Amino acid sequence: MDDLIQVSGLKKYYPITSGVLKRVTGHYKAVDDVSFSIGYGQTFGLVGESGCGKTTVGKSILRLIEPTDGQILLEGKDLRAMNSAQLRSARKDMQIIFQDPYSSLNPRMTVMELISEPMKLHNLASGSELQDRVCNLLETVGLSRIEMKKYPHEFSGGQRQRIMIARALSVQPKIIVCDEPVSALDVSIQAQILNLMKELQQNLGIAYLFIAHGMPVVKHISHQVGVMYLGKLVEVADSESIFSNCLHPYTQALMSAVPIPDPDVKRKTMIIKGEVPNLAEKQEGCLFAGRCSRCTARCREEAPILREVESGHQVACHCV
Amino acid sequence: MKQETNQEYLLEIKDLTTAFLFDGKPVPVTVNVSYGIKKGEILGIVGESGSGKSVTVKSVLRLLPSPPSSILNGEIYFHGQNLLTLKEKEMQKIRGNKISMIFQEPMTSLNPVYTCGNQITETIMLHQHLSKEEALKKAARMLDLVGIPAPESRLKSYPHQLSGGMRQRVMIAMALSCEPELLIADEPTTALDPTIQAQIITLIKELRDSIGLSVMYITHDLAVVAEICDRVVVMYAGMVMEIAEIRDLFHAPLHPYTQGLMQAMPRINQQSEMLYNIPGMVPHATQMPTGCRFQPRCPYATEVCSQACPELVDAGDGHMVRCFHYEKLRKERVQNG
Amino acid sequence: MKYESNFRKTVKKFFRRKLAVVGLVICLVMLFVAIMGPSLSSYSPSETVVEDRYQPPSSVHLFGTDDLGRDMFARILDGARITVAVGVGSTCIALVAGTLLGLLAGFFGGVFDTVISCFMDALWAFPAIILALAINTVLGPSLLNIFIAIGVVYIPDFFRIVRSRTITIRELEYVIGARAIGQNSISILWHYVLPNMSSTLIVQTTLCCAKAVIAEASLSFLGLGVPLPMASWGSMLKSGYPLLERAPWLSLFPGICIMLLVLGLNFLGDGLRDALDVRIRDD
Amino acid sequence: MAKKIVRKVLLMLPVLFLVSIILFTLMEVLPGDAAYGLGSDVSDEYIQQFREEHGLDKPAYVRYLDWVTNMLKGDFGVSLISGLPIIDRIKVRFPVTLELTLLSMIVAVVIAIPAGILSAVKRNTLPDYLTSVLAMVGVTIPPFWLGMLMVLLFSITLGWLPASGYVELTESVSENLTRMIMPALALGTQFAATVTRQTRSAFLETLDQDYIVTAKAKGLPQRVVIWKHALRNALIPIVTTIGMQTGRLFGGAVVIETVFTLPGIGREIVNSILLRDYPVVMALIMIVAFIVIVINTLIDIIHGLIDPRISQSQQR
Repeated sequence: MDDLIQVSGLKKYYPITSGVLKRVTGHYKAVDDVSFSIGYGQTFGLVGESGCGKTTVGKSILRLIEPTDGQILLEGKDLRAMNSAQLRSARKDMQIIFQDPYSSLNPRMTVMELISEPMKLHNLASGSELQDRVCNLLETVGLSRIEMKKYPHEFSGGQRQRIMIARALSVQPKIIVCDEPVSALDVSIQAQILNLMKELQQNLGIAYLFIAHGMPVVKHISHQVGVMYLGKLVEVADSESIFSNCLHPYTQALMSAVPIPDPDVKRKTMIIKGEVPNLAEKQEGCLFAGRCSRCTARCREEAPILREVESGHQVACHCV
Repeated sequence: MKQETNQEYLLEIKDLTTAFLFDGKPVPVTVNVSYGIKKGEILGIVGESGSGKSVTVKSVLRLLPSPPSSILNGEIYFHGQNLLTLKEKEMQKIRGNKISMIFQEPMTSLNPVYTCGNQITETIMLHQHLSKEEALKKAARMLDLVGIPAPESRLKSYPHQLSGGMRQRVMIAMALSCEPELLIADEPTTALDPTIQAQIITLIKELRDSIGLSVMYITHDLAVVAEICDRVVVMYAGMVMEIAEIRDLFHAPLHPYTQGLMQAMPRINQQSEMLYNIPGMVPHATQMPTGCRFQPRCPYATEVCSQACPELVDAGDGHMVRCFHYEKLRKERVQNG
Repeated sequence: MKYESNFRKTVKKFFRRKLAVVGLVICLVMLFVAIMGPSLSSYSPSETVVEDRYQPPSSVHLFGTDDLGRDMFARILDGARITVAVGVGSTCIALVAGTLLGLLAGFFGGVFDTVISCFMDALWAFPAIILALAINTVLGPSLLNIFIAIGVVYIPDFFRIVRSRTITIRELEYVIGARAIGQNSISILWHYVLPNMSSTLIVQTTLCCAKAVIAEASLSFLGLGVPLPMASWGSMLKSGYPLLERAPWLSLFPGICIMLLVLGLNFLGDGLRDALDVRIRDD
Repeated sequence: MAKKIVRKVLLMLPVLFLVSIILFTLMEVLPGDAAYGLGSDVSDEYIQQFREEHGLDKPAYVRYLDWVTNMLKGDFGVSLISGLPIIDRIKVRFPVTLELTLLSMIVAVVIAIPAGILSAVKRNTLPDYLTSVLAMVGVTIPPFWLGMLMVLLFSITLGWLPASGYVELTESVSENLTRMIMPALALGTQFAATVTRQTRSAFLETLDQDYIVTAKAKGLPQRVVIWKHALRNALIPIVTTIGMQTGRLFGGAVVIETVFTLPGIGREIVNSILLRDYPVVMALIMIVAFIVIVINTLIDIIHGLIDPRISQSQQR
């Protein structure tokens, strides 16, 4: 019972239809058998390229997308078994912030309304107490209480992301799912938000599921990192060893693609050859096999499963 | 301040001030921007949103719609010709032929209703007066050059049938099809995944080496700059803040903004608890601070910074910087080793 | 709804457009006339003066007199009431029904959406006037039935716009975020989806009003509009048309009034479209 | 592509079914049936006989099924008033309406699309203002009133054109056209104005797209940028508008045919409603709705031809 969230065998399939009558002819496996867990006050980083299913994982955990299969335990309680009333109260413990700060806040609500809404909904505060709490939250995320009457469009991207964080914090969640929270921000603003998130974690003990496509950012903020490729987790390790000792060929390619801000370091970029397989078709073997330099006959026939190769380091590859 | 154009440069921008309409009034978004690019060089233009980096290069090809934009001041010399005074007809002979451009969004930059082949051959037939068959052959060669497998069949593809990386390659093939002297790349990899970004960067470097192309590479990512560029122009709030050779910039940045940007980046090869952060945010074009434009966010700012705007000066070896206190930064660095 | 902070910006933008202001003025004048009616004239719209038949426009009878010697100006003032009422009333019906169905279909999707959408496609397939004719015949002649007949015709217009906007907004992150904090669907529809399409609705309502005015005029012109003795501008055109050669003013003035009202509504709609366009205004 | 077309055509069926249901229900709830329209001076036996003869005594669903199956066989029933087969009347009336709508459509499209493009390309210049004002007037003027004004000017005042009547095309082309030109213009003006406005805004939107900047950056002359790169993309929303407006055209035809006393389908519908000749009303409205649905389906198919993204199977 030491984990806050335990995800096992999470699947999300979308039916593929074809023909005049739109018969279901197959499934698009957006997320296929993903398992991981997040401890209290920990950050689990989820990296992968666009279309790898990382956002679907994030939303499925909150049941914002209904998973096809799998188990999601929040402090031992099965979220998928909950009815809508139970789920509503469970949502107090889980919040989400999004990538695009421009579309993630209702443009017709003031900052006060935005931040107080979750608290009102869960009957956490009312009247002047509500007002005080909103002020405190604004201060916590580095905004002043004068901003309370303003609307989202009067703020810059970074400030909006702060409002979003304050809104998420208002119900004192145990975990926040962060879906690319800094990808749309400028470098200098990105650093401010990352620092804020780290501070909040230290002070409040919140856990994060941090979803991003940029390796450096994920590595900076996460304790543990999971790498996704085409709906599957291919490698999970703590953030230090994923950088210094990554084992999966895809992770290695991903790492080598990260530009290093030092003109004297000449990295060797591993260029991934070959086409991304079409997930709409039935796939045999390892999904990365067609693009992998170390591919063997076994890789083409048998899909590797995620297994522990070192303490706390899991890889899904036959060659490791 | 008018002088002879610098012979060293293939293209030179001088004192370019471009304005946009805000509430009906023209407000400058770039102020007295001056820099040049040498033959065979990859010049990086770095800055955050609102720095005016993209506006400047679009002014070079005169691609900004007017209104709302207008060029208030400045010259852009290409082979001794001022592009800003050319007739539209003459400008058309330069665009896509001598200078070409690729854009940030490969998804929307290709016309969805025509095949890639159609769009590439169109340029070739226009500028090189080749027949349809010859143009198709050349287009296939170009696709091959940018690393697209099975080029003949790809020519018949529509843009929506290609992935983002492929589309950007098609854009590059199209841009290079008339052997231009200069390629302007406006955030060409920002919308792409890291592994695709690495491929495109490698491709551009190879092209520079193999066909001696000059590239103006616009990006907000200093790490990408370190990968690909020979020289860098750092812009902030519509002004050039620093111009330096790549090593000088990374080892000895002289502008507090450049220094801040470098420290604010999370690095994959370093572990740090907290990142340095530049306080505040980029000012809007209509609300520029007095004096130095970076002064409200600058840790080195003094009285003088809010009173006057510093000039872009040579701090030695062609390292240009726009700051009153660059000597102080240099000294600090020497002290810290 | 919460416009307060955007309000001034929008108003400023609106008033910067001359045509929009012209449209607003026309609409306000028409509304005023419709409310005040014949009391603005010294003549009665129904008083027949046999010796004053077929008087051309003059200082005595501003818009002339008709075949029964009634003052056309007074009649037009009287007709404004009917025309404006039909325009507003039927638009309200279309607005409420179309929006409600569109919201539900777009938000919940599924079988409900398929059925309603198909039904709306079917309604859409009837040319407007013909459908209104048919409904009006079924319901029988009365003012309320004209509201309904024309209102039903324009339900698909609202339905389509609201449904597609709802589908767009439904996928926006702030709506997903609202579900993440535990908001229920009704609350999301009311507080998140509806307010964010209000500008679209306002514009569409204005333009629909213009269409309804023309539809009413057409129906009345065919003799299937408002029942006698009520007279809208459309039915005045009907009675004026056979006398086109003898007394063209009987056909001119009601027509000009209809066109003016429709023009005003269109100017207003276009002005609002520009002023409210969130995409342009935001950042 | 073929599959998509088949699918589109099949999708017409449920809509057609619903149209027939709506229509039948509307006629069903009408106060009194056709026998009611015979007047009060006929005997009860006659009414009874009349009802049996026309199957009015059968339950509603049986009559619905009869109606639909007969229609599928091409039998639209007989008029209650004249006792003649409706199909004969359709054969006479339909060409008139078809000529009227086609004529106004052609006039409109030929003028509207170039005008819209001109307006967009020369934005904020005199030609743009002129086009925009004309288009606005065209949108706001009630078509039947425009017809009346034309009659007043060209027939009554100038005496150039006949105000009413119809001469068949096969009889005399010139006579036919002199009688059709005013109705076609009156009907087509609103259509043309709407298409002009849509063309203008679609073009402005297209000219804002990234690929237009790309085309300019390639050094293409303005002419190629507009006629090659912008036109085909802008056509997509324009075609939609044309499709939607066609439905309105048929509605407008009802009124215009009354103004110019043309013996078309529209006037026939109005007359039949007034005479409570419901089989005729139902048959005619069904045909008009069918045409509108077919046109909308055609528009969908044309979309696929213009836009390769629609016609080819989606790839992820």
